Amino acid sequence: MSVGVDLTTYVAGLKLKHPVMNSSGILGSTPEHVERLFKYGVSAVVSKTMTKGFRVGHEPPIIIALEGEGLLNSVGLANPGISGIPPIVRKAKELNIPVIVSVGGSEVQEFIDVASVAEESGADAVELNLSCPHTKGYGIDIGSDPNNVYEVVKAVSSTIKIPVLAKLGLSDNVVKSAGKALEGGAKALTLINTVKSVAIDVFSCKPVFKNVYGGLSGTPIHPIAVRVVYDVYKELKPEIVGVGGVSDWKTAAEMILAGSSAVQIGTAFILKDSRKLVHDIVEGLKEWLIKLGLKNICEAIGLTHKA
Amino acid sequence: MSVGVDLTTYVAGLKLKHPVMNSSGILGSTPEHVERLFKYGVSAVVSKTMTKGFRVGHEPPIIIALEGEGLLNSVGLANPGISGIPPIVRKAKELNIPVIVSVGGSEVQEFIDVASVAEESGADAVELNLSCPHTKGYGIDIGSDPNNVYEVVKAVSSTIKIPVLAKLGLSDNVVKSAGKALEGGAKALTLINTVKSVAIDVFSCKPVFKNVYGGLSGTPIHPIAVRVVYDVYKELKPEIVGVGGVSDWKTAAEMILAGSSAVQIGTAFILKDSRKLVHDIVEGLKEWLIKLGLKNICEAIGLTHKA
Amino acid sequence: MSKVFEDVDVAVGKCSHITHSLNHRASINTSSERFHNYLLKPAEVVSNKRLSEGLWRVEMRPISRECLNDVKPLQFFMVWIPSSDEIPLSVSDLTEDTISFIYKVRGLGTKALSALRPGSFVGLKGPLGNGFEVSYVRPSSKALIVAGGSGIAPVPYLIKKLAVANVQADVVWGVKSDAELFNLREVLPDLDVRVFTATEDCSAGYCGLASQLAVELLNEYVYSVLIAIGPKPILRSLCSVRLSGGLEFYVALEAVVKCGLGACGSCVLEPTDKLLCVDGPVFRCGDIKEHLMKGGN
Amino acid sequence: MSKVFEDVDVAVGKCSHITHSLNHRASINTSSERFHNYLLKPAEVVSNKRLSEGLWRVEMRPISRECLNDVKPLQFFMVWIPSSDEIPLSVSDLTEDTISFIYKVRGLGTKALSALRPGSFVGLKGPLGNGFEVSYVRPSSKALIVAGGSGIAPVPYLIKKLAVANVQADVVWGVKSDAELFNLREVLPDLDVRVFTATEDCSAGYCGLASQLAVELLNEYVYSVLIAIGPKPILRSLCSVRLSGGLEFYVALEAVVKCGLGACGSCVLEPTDKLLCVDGPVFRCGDIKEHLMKGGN
Ligand SMILES: Cc1cc2nc3c(=O)[nH]c(=O)nc-3n(C[C@H](O)[C@H](O)[C@H](O)COP(=O)(O)OP(=O)(O)OC[C@H]3O[C@@H](n4cnc5c(N)ncnc54)[C@H](O)[C@@H]3O)c2cc1C
Ligand SMILES: Cc1cc2nc3c(=O)[nH]c(=O)nc-3n(C[C@H](O)[C@H](O)[C@H](O)COP(=O)(O)OP(=O)(O)OC[C@H]3O[C@@H](n4cnc5c(N)ncnc54)[C@H](O)[C@@H]3O)c2cc1C
Ligand SMILES: Cc1cc2nc3c(=O)[nH]c(=O)nc-3n(C[C@H](O)[C@H](O)[C@H](O)COP(=O)(O)O)c2cc1C
Ligand SMILES: Cc1cc2nc3c(=O)[nH]c(=O)nc-3n(C[C@H](O)[C@H](O)[C@H](O)COP(=O)(O)O)c2cc1C
Ligand code: FES
Ligand code: FES
Repeated sequence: MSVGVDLTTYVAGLKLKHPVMNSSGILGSTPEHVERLFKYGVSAVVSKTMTKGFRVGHEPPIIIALEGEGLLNSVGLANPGISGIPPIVRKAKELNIPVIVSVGGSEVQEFIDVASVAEESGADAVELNLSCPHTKGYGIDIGSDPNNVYEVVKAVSSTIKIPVLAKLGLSDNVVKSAGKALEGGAKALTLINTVKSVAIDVFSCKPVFKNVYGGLSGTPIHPIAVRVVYDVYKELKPEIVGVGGVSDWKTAAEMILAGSSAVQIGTAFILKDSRKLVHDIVEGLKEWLIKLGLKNICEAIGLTHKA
Repeated sequence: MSVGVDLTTYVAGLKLKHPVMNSSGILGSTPEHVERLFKYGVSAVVSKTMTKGFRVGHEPPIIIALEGEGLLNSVGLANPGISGIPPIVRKAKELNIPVIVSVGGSEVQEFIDVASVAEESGADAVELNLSCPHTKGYGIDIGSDPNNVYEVVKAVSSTIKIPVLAKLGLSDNVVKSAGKALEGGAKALTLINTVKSVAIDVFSCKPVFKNVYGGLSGTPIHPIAVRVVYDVYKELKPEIVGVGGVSDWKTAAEMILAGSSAVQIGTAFILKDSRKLVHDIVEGLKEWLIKLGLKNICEAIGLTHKA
Repeated sequence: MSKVFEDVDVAVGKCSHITHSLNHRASINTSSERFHNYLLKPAEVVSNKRLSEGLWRVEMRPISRECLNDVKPLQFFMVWIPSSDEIPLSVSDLTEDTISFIYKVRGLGTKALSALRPGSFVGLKGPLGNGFEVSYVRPSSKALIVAGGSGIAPVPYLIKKLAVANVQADVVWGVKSDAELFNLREVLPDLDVRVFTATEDCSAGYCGLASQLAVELLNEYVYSVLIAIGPKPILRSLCSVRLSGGLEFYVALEAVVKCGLGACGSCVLEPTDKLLCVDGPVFRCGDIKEHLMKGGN
Repeated sequence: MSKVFEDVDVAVGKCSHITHSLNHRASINTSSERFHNYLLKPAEVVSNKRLSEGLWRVEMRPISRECLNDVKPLQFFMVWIPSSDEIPLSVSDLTEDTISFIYKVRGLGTKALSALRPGSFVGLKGPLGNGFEVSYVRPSSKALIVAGGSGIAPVPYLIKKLAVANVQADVVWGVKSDAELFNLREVLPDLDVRVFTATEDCSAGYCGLASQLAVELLNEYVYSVLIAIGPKPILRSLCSVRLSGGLEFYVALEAVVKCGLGACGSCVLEPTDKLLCVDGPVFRCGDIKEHLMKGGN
């Protein structure tokens, strides 16, 4: 039935056989994780955000589910550090799947150092995490200031040759930050990260996370993420990877119509059957394109702005 | 069982027999609406946001439900204008229930004019809507700039004598805006409004709202709202009315622990059985206080910060 | 006039189990069911045809069939016509996988709807409101349905459901002029139903108002229930009819429905605090008398 | 050693229906069920007592009973101790409205747990992981359970569930020294079960390792299934036992579980890509051999 429909898409110069990747932070810290993500059927593997040194992250609880099909996480950027990058990239190469290394840092030099290791290891691209909402100094603090965004993206883009994606979160200035990221040399934008939130247990009267803050993800943030993608695409027409509450072909299609060239999935891999999810989305997108009378997914990217 | 537990709470000098009000925009435009809200069991009635002139609002669709127990609305501040205020206040007086008139405007003078009518009509307080996310020039555009917030609140507070509440929405500067509102004379803060979002229909490829943007409310925004209440309380310890995804006693309790002296409910009145909701929350809160060994709700306000 | 209403009230009092059931109907079973009804569900237009002057019929196939379960007669959907409007329309008919609406072209929304070709997509929010619970009508009895103008829209599905409950229906359909009429059997091929038409300009059928013809039928035949759908004046005058015996009077009202969810208050039935979109559109006469007695359309 | 595993694989091949069922078990029925398991559910501590040197038992009453439905033996909960930690603990027993855990005080989390008084509140996330499906064990057969140290924690509930399925259990419980032992009948008053204890320091019961004692029993009696719970070395050596006949070997592993939801990857069972928290903690020996063969604890 879906013969002749082409889901091939392009992001930051990478050719992807379909638009569905994992989002950073869902596994992605070890070669075994990469293998598992590969089995989930993603078109590219995105690593956990890597910082220069090993980070143990926050103490558990690190993730809780919330009513409304959401997750709240306060993982605290636990990651193996740069020494973890080469084994991941090697495994991806072995599996013949594009790999994007997510890069974190608390200052410009750290971003450069980690991104350089990614490049040396053979990563296909890096995604700069400028938007983690629950790790002080490592995320949204940077991303909500357009000038910081420019500085980091510019510094990394001028140091490495592989494509740079900038991952931004919800902020008043997100469209401005997006513009600055592109100006700084980002080939594509990943939108959005989790949204800063708090959960309190009403019996112990304590915040659930020791660190108090968590990042909200999944279905609850989907309409917010679509809004950010819509606004950034409308203003700047860049290549966008849409993230936030993608959990089926419909939510993926919505992201694509709003302006995404590809999508990433985090929460749905946890709350749904991760082994079927990508397959179901890919098949659903094919049938959808047929229903719309389109031959390939590229025609659907940003279509809402054109109609 | 719940004998001896006291739910009386105080907001901006108003004494409320329990902490549950409706939020602005759920009915509240006519005396009949007030009567209905009264039957829902709220401790105070909050009017629909009133502007100086009558506003027809956006064309339908104006509200849709979204996966994750949320609503998206783009009502566009439809309201009868200032002539609608006296009948509402009169009806509330007749029913012997405190009434807070929500005041909207696109410039300082409009806020002053509407608030003055509310005062003259006998309203118990006004709530300045500085945070509507889907009506250009009427909301979040004002509220995300702390200086604008100060200007509007100050102007209204110096003109009228009844207490002024400032309703703020999610923005990078919400804590700063909160501080400015208090500085400007607000007696309490209402936090938060809906969150700017977009929904796209994947078959017609069109945004669901003609106006594109809608405000997300209900369960999806609850952890975000709790975060804002938590942050503002932590920084400023003001009186707060917590709004956003309150749908049962637990979500109400979470708001209270985070720092709310009262809560407002919008979406849950629509998605749940509106005639039972307040009663169930009030009873649930009583049992909860007993379980915690507290005698009155005031002891629970902001408790998470104290423990 | 209030006396008449009181009589109706008394008649109602006799069937207190029905009154109770009605109140019960007012609350949708579960909030998750309600929630599902409130989602915007895509549907594809299958056909869209003119039936008579001003009246059209559109048939749609929802992408997912779920929203077609448990639809009661006189419930409605908010029909979203992308880029133009969202309007309330009563369910006119249901099949396994399609839903039909009969509508009168009035303004922008209905005009845009009439312009949709097969293959177009719309969005459906519903079923909304309280429908008419046919199971509360005494089996083997007869129902009189009185429709004014486009009030005919929900009648086919209502008759169908009454027939399933073993209640036979007579229909009075009143219009201004015969150009508005179409053959009800076109949309109702299989049903055994008597249709009495009335035109105000005497161009066809009974010469006069639907309500007048209805009163004549009420005097002639025995009905257990009367259901009137249409402009407020028709409903008002029928609710004032004074009859002995156990006849139950129901009316299906219209109002400005903007959200359909009980939020915006546009559909409030002044001077009551009832909301048409969640408490209606069907009411027992006695429950809505203050509203009917208040003039206007 | 790999030869041994292959033999086990062959034995498994004979029961391909079981293999299939096992795989099937790996997917939780519906995503909404999964979702509910992942919510943090408040519970009140009912009692919290020391059983022996280092081992404690805590009983909790969840505010809502729902999370106690359909808990399988060897499933676990993430137990949140407010302001201190969240740790994985296997279900030790269930009543109508309470859940118990047996735990060894090791570090901060378990220390904080042991300090909780009745009336304190905790949060429970679960049931998580795949449990042991007792219905797949041949009724009227016998099971051998081998527990090392705090591996005894899930044994009471496992025995209880096996008994319901008409499977009788023998338990081998190995500890370093008799101070760790407590009388299993304290927590299992009603069950007919034989408990064989082994101490490494020969201070009580069998003198030696639990795995050695288990092998002796396997030679002496006929069992249809062996379930080993405890430190990796015990599991590794039991999985290497070579036996003829249809004996099924299961092991319940431990790993660092930080999220319990398959997100963080901390519990990956290297060098495989299996995650203990969603694919385990119970596995058939043959399915996890690469991990067991890799050294370490
Ligand atoms: C619960 C409910 C069920 C309904 N079911 C049906 C149905 O099955 N078939 C059908 O044809 N109509 C039905 N209606 C009426 C229908 O919703 C309106 O005709 C429609 O909304 C008009 O939309 P529009 O954009 O075309 O007209 P607008 O541009 O909104 O209005 C155009 C003109 O029509 C007038 N108008 C608007 N609504 C009505 C009305 N309800 N009655 C009389 N005049 C009106 C306006 O005052 C205006 O003059 C129903 C209404 C309700 C509340
Ligand atoms: C699925 C699963 C089920 C479990 N069920 C039980 C149970 O029912 N009863 C029980 O007592 N324990 C059980 N455990 C182990 C238990 O989770 C740990 O003992 C606990 O997390 C330790 O937390 P802590 O904060 O006290 O110690 P930490 O401060 O985390 O660690 C203290 C010391 O103990 C060591 N340690 C930590 N975890 C383990 C472990 N699993 N085994 C051996 N040493 C460890 C650490 O390396 C460290 O040296 C289970 C583990 C898993 C994965
Ligand atoms: C458990 C978890 C860990 C995450 N870790 C990271 C991370 O390391 N780096 C990052 O850029 N985003 C991280 N995120 C955010 C996701 O990549 C994604 O932006 C967000 O979850 C929204 O997508 P979703 O709704 O599909 O989950 C994490 C999200 C979750 C749920
Ligand atoms: C249909 C609708 C209309 C609203 N109209 C207004 C309004 O006029 N003024 C205002 O301040 N907030 C308005 N709001 C926002 C609510 O008052 C409230 O801040 C928000 O919905 C979050 O609360 P909830 O999750 O309980 O709905 C509206 C919300 C909804 C859903
Ligand atoms: S149409 Fe909005 S309340 Fe009825
Ligand atoms: S504990 Fe996080 S994936 Fe298993």
